[in-house]
Amino acid sequence: MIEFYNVSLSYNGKRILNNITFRILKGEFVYLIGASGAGKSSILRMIYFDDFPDSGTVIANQFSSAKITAKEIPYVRRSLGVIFQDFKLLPDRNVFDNIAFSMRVTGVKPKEIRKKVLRMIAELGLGPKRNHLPLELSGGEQQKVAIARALVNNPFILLADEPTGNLDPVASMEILEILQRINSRGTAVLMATHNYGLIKKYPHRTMKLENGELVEQ
Amino acid sequence: MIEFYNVSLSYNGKRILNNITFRILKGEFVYLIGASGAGKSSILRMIYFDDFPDSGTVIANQFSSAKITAKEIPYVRRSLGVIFQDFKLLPDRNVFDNIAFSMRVTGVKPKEIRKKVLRMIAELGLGPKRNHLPLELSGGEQQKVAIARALVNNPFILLADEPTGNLDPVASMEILEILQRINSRGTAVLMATHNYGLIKKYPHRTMKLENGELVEQ
Amino acid sequence: MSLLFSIGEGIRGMGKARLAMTLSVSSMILTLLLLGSYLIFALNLNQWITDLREKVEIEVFMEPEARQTSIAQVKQALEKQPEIETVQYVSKADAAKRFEEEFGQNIYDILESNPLPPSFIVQLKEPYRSSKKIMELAAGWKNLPEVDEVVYQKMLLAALENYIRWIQLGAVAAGLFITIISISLIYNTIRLTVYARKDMIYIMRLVGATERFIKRPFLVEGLIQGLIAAVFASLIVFYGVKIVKTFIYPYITMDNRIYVGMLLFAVGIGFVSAGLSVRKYLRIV
Amino acid sequence: MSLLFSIGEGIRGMGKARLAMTLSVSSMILTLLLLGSYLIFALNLNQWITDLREKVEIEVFMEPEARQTSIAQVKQALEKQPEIETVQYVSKADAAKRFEEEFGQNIYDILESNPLPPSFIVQLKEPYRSSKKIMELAAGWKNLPEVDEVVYQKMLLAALENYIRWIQLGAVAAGLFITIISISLIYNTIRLTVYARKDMIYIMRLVGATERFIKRPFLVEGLIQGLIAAVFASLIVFYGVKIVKTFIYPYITMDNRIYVGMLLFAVGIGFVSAGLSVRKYLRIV
Ligand SMILES: Nc1ncnc2c1ncn2[C@@H]1O[C@H](COP(=O)(O)OP(=O)(O)OP(=O)(O)O)[C@@H](O)[C@H]1O
Ligand SMILES: Nc1ncnc2c1ncn2[C@@H]1O[C@H](COP(=O)(O)OP(=O)(O)OP(=O)(O)O)[C@@H](O)[C@H]1O
Ligand SMILES: [Mg+2]
Ligand SMILES: [Mg+2]
Repeated sequence: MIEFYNVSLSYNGKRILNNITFRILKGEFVYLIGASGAGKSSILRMIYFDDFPDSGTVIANQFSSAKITAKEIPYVRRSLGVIFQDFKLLPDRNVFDNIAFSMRVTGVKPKEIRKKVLRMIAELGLGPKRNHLPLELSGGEQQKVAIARALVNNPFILLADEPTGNLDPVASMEILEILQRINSRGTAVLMATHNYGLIKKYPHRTMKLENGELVEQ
Repeated sequence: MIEFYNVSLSYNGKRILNNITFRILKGEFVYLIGASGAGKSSILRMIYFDDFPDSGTVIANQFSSAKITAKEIPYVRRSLGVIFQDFKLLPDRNVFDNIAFSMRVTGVKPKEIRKKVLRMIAELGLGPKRNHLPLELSGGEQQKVAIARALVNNPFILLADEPTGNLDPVASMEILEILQRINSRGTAVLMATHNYGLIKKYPHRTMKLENGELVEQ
Repeated sequence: MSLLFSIGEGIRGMGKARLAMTLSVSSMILTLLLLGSYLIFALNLNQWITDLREKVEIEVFMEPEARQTSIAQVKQALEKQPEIETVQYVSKADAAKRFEEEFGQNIYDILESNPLPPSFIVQLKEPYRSSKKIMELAAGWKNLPEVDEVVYQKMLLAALENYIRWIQLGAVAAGLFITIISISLIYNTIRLTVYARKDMIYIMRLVGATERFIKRPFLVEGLIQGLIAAVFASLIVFYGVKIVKTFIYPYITMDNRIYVGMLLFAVGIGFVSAGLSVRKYLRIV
Repeated sequence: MSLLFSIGEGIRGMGKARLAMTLSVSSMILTLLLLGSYLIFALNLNQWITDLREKVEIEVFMEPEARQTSIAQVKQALEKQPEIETVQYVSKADAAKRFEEEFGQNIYDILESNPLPPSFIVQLKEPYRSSKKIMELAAGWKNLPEVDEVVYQKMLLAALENYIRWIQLGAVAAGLFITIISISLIYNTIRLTVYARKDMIYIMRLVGATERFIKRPFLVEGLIQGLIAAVFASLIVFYGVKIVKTFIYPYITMDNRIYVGMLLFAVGIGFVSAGLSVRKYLRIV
């Protein structure tokens, strides 16, 4: 599913990731931890090809960072579900349309979209907020919309970047339950998080970034 | 310092806060907890007069929501330090300038600004990121900048909205230590958070929002 | 269906960015008004020039004592000529009248007989009103019986032709200039409205939208902006022309193709500008 | 010091929003070019009209056999008149030449003596070249000794005055129109550049910036944009005029006040537009 071979990454000449190699298999659930600025989001960014390694290769869903073309990138991204750390909601669309957008992109029939989006909204308890714009949502509600958008397409792989940072413990556990469930249906999950409590409660393989190196725990 | 008298707030006819009354004294440290969408951020917003109650009165730093004029608002805001849940950094300014901005606004001398901002940057470990734009920072780093900006003016009151949502446990504890320290120097702190672990570790008066009502715990 | 969706998205996008759209469409209207006014000006200038050239006349002077048969013969010859629009005969008596107008003296006060020759005033059809053609014709007419001289306002005509050439050159230059300015202004404006939404374009890309999917609503938007602007500009021009015609200058000429031109121009530039503007934000790292 | 800071902030703001600034300044340049071209056109039109009116002449015809003393007397009288620019004497011989040019006949071929009168061709100074003034003067000159008639191109003059009035009216209308369009276009453009930064303005307000503090850098920015645009537009106009003068139309008139005008216009509109545009985002809930 996802493979990193000797991946290094620098910004402005400062090396963030140093020769990182790992592999996430179909259906795996993996935590990615590490201090602020360790490079967790950077690893995720390379998986959805918004960033490219300085050296080494990233392979996501059969596509290699060395060979992928600009035309192919949108199609890889559709097969991934990404929960962005800063949500990245479209500010001019309401909750329904934000979630629906990632399905519309793939050309799903409107009826099908409606059905699935409404189910997702219900599952995350966003029902009363259906027509709110992102600005009219609380932080946690925005985060839930971001989660819903990532999940609605039934992705092969879910990349979750700090998905519970704005959620209360109860909501966080609910989200983890959802992630567990979709994982059990075969979706691989890579989740960057600072919430060690959750890791303890839902233990899975955990990778830790430290000084640009990856340590399995 | 801060007083809420029978404050009610609705959005689109839906009541979020229902007759809330409380008071935060000089030098107090208060946690504000509650589920996602309970109204924590809304309470803070009314304190910095970005929102006004439908009924009841909010008093912050002697200014009352009933009487404050548009001209006075900037001056109240300067006496508060606000850590926004979504950071609200200026996207076109680097770390230094973002932190300095809230001092420049008050007309402090450039030399003084430089000294204090650099001290703040060092204290939060943002030294190497001094010249980064917000987009070139990790989530946690952005959060630290938001914290630094709120603290640099030595505010009378600090309003912290989920200030550790993007920080690892170690960094979170460091931030709490900083908040404790400035609190002990007389700054009142009102912190909205979901991190019950922190509350346990640094216990203080805790207010919980539930169904629009405030419950002291 | 996907196209319908793009149209829907385009319209929704305009609704969401209402202020930007209002500014952009109103700038387009202003630009179109500029262009439309220029076109009307050019049209009327052309009309004026045509009217002016109508005043170019050739005088064919007969011998002072030419016989009536010769005069009739010359008249017939002139009228047969396909280049000629009108022929007007000026008798000796008419000439005497002209003399009095010109020199303030009745010729019969000075002389007992009228020495002035009869003549024909000839006006050519539009395409033949050039110095070159006139010179050619004049040479032929000189050989007609008892024709003494063929006179025309050589200087005036030359001056006119000279001026007209300058004026037309100036008008074409102004037209080009205004067109280029219009295109650039509309492009800049639309580009700014797209620029204000560059973050949204980035988010769409991150969620897996293809270039085409992102681009299309913007193209639709550019097209609709052009359409709206053209309609408003046409209405303003229409009533503007009406007002000018009624209260100021009743001879104003208008051509409906100007409306069509504005529409095609606006829609075309709107579409192309939107396309070019979005492209800049679609380039994947 | 705070002002210096604002200037610094204005410049930095422009640096950060480089694309928006480039688009905005280039739209301003285009608009200024439009305005500048119009001003140059108006200036030259005015020059042409002045030149044309210079061609208005009055002919004072003497009696055909007027005495030399009368002629000298009339000449003196005319030359004394303060309204007169030049007086040119046309003798009987000159008149004969004109006759031949006009009617294609040598007058001595027809008659043994020359019946044509001597005359004066009078040109008035610029401010007196109106039908009204001419009529007034003509009435007086008629009473001079042995003056037969005072003739001038009544029709031409009337036509000219009529046309000139229309042309001037048209030019003023066009000027107003272009000015309004220019102002609106620049306002719209600057408003769009501010619109793109409305979130930043909101953040600044949240952090405790006063209206003035937020507004000032935008004002500085508007001012600088106007300045840069005016400089570029002036350079283009300067070289444009030079090229036209060299290669196309050597008589082109230019006035340095046009540069000053463009500068003041651009800086003024830039400043005011920026101020108005920011204000919309400063309104506190
Ligand atoms: N565009 C950029 N230019 C320069 N430096 C960058 C850029 N993007 C990220 N960085 C730096 O790379 C490092 C890794 O960032 P990343 O976002 O991957 O961290 P992270 O592990 O996700 O941290 P957090 O837990 O705070 O989100 C950070 O120090 C950040 O400052
Ligand atoms: N502008 C608005 N228009 C409509 N509803 C709004 C608006 N702003 C906030 N709300 C609603 O008000 C409620 C309270 O929001 P608030 O941001 O105060 O919650 P919160 O307690 O901070 O939640 P979180 O922990 O998720 O940040 C939410 O349900 C939100 O959807
Ligand atoms: Mg991160
Ligand atoms: Mg909140």
